[in-house]
Amino acid sequence: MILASRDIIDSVDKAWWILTGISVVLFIGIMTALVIFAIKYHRSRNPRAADISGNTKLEIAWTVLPTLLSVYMFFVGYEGFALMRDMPSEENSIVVEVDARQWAFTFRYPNADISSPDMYVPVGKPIRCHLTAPDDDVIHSFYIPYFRTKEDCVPGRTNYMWFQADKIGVYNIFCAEYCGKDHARMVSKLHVVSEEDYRKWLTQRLEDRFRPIDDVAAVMDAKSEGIVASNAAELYTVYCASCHGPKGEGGLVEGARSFIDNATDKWKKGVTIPDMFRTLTLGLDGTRMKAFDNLSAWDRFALAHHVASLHPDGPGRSDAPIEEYKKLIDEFKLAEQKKVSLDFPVDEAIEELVEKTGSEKNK
Amino acid sequence: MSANDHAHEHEVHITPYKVYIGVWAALIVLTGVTVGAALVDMKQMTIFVALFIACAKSLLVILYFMHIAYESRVFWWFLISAFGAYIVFVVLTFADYAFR
Amino acid sequence: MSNDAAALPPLEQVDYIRAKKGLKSWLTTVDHKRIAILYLIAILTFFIVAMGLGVLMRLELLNPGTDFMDGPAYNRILTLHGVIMTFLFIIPSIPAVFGNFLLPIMIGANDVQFPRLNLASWYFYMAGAVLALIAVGLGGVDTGWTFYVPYSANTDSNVLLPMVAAFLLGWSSILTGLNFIATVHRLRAPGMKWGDMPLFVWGLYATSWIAVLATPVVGITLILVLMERFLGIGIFNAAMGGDPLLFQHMFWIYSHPAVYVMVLPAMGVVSEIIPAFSRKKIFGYWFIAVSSMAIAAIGSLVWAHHMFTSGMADEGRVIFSFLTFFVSVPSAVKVFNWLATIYKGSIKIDPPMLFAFGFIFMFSIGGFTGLMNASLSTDIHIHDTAFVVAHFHYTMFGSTGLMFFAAMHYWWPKMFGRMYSFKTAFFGFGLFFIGFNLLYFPLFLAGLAGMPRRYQDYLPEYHGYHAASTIGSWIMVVGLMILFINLIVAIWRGKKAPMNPWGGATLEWQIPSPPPTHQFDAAPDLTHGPYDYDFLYEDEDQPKETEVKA
Amino acid sequence: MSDSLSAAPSATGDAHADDHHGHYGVPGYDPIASRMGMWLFLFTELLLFGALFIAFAAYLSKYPTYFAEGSGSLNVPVGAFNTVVLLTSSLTMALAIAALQRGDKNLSIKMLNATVLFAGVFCVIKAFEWGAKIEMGIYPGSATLAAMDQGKQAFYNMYYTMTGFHALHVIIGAGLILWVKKRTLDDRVNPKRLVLMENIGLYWHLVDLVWIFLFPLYYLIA
Repeated sequence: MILASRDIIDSVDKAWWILTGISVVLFIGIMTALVIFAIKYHRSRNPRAADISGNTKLEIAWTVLPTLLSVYMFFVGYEGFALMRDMPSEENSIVVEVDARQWAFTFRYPNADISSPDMYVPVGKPIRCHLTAPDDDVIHSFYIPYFRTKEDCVPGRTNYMWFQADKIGVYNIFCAEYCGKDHARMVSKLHVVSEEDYRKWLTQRLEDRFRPIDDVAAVMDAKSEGIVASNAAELYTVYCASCHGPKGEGGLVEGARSFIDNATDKWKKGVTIPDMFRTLTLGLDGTRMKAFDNLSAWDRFALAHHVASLHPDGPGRSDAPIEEYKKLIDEFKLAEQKKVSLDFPVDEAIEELVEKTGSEKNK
Repeated sequence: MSANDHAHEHEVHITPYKVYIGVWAALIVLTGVTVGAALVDMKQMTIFVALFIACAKSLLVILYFMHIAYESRVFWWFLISAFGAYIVFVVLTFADYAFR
Repeated sequence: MSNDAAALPPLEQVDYIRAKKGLKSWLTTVDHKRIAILYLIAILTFFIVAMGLGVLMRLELLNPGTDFMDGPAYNRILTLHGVIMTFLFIIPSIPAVFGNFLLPIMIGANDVQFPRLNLASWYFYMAGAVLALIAVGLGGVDTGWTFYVPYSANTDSNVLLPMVAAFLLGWSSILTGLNFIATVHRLRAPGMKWGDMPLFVWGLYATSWIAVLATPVVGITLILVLMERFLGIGIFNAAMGGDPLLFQHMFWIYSHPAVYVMVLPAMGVVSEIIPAFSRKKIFGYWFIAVSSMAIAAIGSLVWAHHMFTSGMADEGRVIFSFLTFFVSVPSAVKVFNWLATIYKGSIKIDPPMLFAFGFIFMFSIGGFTGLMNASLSTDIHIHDTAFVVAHFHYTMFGSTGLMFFAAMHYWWPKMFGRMYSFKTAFFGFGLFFIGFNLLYFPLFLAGLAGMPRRYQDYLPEYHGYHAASTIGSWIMVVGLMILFINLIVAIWRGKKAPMNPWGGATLEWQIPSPPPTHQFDAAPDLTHGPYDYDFLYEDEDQPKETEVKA
Repeated sequence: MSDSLSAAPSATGDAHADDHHGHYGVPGYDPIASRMGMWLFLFTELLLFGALFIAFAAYLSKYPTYFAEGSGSLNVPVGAFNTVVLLTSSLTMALAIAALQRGDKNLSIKMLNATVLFAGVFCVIKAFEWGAKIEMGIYPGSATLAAMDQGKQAFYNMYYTMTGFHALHVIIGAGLILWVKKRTLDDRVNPKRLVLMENIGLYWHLVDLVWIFLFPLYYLIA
């Protein structure tokens, strides 16, 4: 049975209010007794204490009652938890892979292999999240306060959680497990949109993703069609600025390269756009520069162009002969995306993604 | 109670050499048994049989070599709490691992 | 007993402080009372340092954005605050200072069972402390006090020294615990049965067992992390088939019971203060004693409630949540028994008693909010948020820390033979109490609103909570400083304290203040129990001892 | 550690003894307290190895087939022989104490020597076992190991860690036995005051106890 996330929120809040209610009543009782006793039996009024050393019946009573209360409170909390863990199946939900790494979330929609630094989901559909972190990264935690739900992203394993948005809006996403330098800035947004908007967003993403990269001219000149660098600045802020600085000055973690100095010989894989693409795709072994293969190839090109633009000499410095691009496209089989995109009817893909959410099982 | 702690205070138990040699012989035999048992294919049970024999061996060591058989009762309680705590740690860790 | 001259050493006997002179006589002492003073000086120093770090963190959080501390700096301060407060202050605080000073006296012994080992424990403690300080000098460490892998295995900061420090400090508390257990079993005065021991001793006894049985687990765990960093043996490394969650299990197997290592002695102090100032037998002696052991036992079964969102098996989460709720039972039993002790007592509210009332207030809030952490669905929401920060500060600092201060106010006259100003103590407590609640209560609300913990920066919508909290931190620190200065000034300026200023019935009140090095020449007189105040009224209805006004 | 446990006089002596060793609060020799302290210390060792066994069990349940394979690569006859060596050393240790209890210092020293000898044999054999594996390129941090399946890596990491820790304890134990031997020769440990030897004996038996579990868990689960 699939339940709406509203039920989870209500259940958590109900548990919270029950526990708080019990606590407040007991707390007020204890404190009132304390104050009354302290006044009534003050030494000035009661110079000699009564001779009482215990009362077994009373002891048993206040051992048994908290025990029963504890069992009750356990079940109160269990109820909402059972809902949280009653995961919808992959067929009946939209699967979002949440990739957490220092210090950004990436949301991947696996059926189409597209990625985004913000999360987009349609309203009223169960969203199943598969949470991972790369083996060489650290533990993060995916937390959406509004939906009262949270689960860690642990290297070497996949964790699961789900939720279902009942209301269109933008919600905070936090990393809740301490993960180092920019833990406090590992904040993202969840955009809950109408099904129509979701479709639109997805179409856009799919088109971006499956545009073939044998169009060498397009990736050589970032501005030629206005396609490559459209969201490059945003991507740079999310994925690169933590270490390389918002203006590319570098040095925010040990060994992070400056993009604006002139010592080009120190760039391990070279300074041209294809070189940077290669660095982004493969990472640099033995350094903290990881492979950003969680981003689509277009995004990686966009980033390379953005990084080139940070330097005072501009992209001119990063020019490479057209052969280099062709080599790169062969090397990573980027042109073959075209075939995929031809074989992959976009509309059907969206149908699959959206319609499969199992309206038949939804109430 | 305080009496328990000191029940055997003044008895110094001198174990006969024979007992030690007997225990040693039993330990060697059990080592043989555990190797022999491993040759028999018992699937899932192999490890539990091995652990069972190991427990028997360690009981012999604790009781005789380590003199617990002759110590005052409080030492028994100590051992039971320590092993009890450990077993609880194992069992509860497997409240996670057994269901993964 | 005060009227039995034979049991008392002559009054002009030199006290333990003046028995020998010179730094060397202190650093080589095996007298449990002097070792307690050594711990007191060290622990208070580290507390004040870590409190300063806490104030700095709060100052950074006054406004959103980076004010004067960037992420890495904040993370180092945060780690240092946690490491010092946990390993150097709160775990050793009451056992190492007041346990050492009072446990032998309370059971009528002249020292602990292994006095040289006791001094060795202090050196282990200091070695750990020095290593931690060297680590700071080398740039600090940014893992958080929990040292979670893979972060602690990957970070560039210097993890070696703090981990070795934690290891040594663990040994210090193991050896102290071992010493206390042997002392309680072997050195009770002739005729003192288990049921004649003060409840503080019971609290220490329960704590000692946890220290002995759980600390080694975290010790080996930290060594495994160091082996990963330096030998490439990645037991917890996902890339080598390891499981990062195993680290969390092994870490919390110790570190959750450690919470009870911290709070049990504090509850023991409450169980001393409340009857003494109510002049009434403790209500349900055996229930309190047994509940101490029960908390120690049940507290060892609940560690994985720190891991409800870590991705452990759902069944495991349910089991651990169920078990966690039962810790609340013996804790509740204790609170009810204290209340029943006050009922129909003859209550005098001197500073220690006021602190004890403060404990009941703070511990109740800490305990009740603990229920929301034990409860599965609510914990998923508030786990790793400011709510948890507020919760454990209420239990650790508001309860245990407060009782450490209460113990100082209760036993200061015994330790140093001087009274302090009550008025100043009341005033300091008032500021502490107001400041503390202003500091931590808003964090509950921030956590419920979704504010994650260990954040150096935050979204503007959480500004109000943080601003209130930071202002609270200033008030609280002023209050604490007033309390400390009042006590320290009293050592030189205070009025001389009588043998039994509060009318206590336990053995420490039957020896001079401060006690001589060799406190019992003959077996102490056990004609009345630890909570039997009738001796105060033997001749008439008026209490015999002179009450002090300070 | 053991020094303080065994040799530190208790401040008040044995308050409960019917025959007081002096008047109240005078230091006395309390072997029961010393053994109690030693046992409490042994519990910490037990839990320390216990934690490693928990890790072993966790990985065994995660990678049963890889652990069986790994276990198959270890040499059972050598492991069994080492078990016999360690059990025998436990016997000689126990006999050393029993001999001293009877006042036979000569035999006691001989037995201590034998115990240290067996400890040496154990370590040499263990070193050869490790050496054989290292020669095959299987050791922590090696490229060969890194290329293996994750379960195999977990097995060998656990194997080196646990047998390494155990071997370290064997070496420390042997050192302690040599130390108590010297004290026995000086008559500072004698039939009237032998709790130090008893305590070091307890430590040695614990080392044996750990191996009793290590042997089947590593060598016999193939």
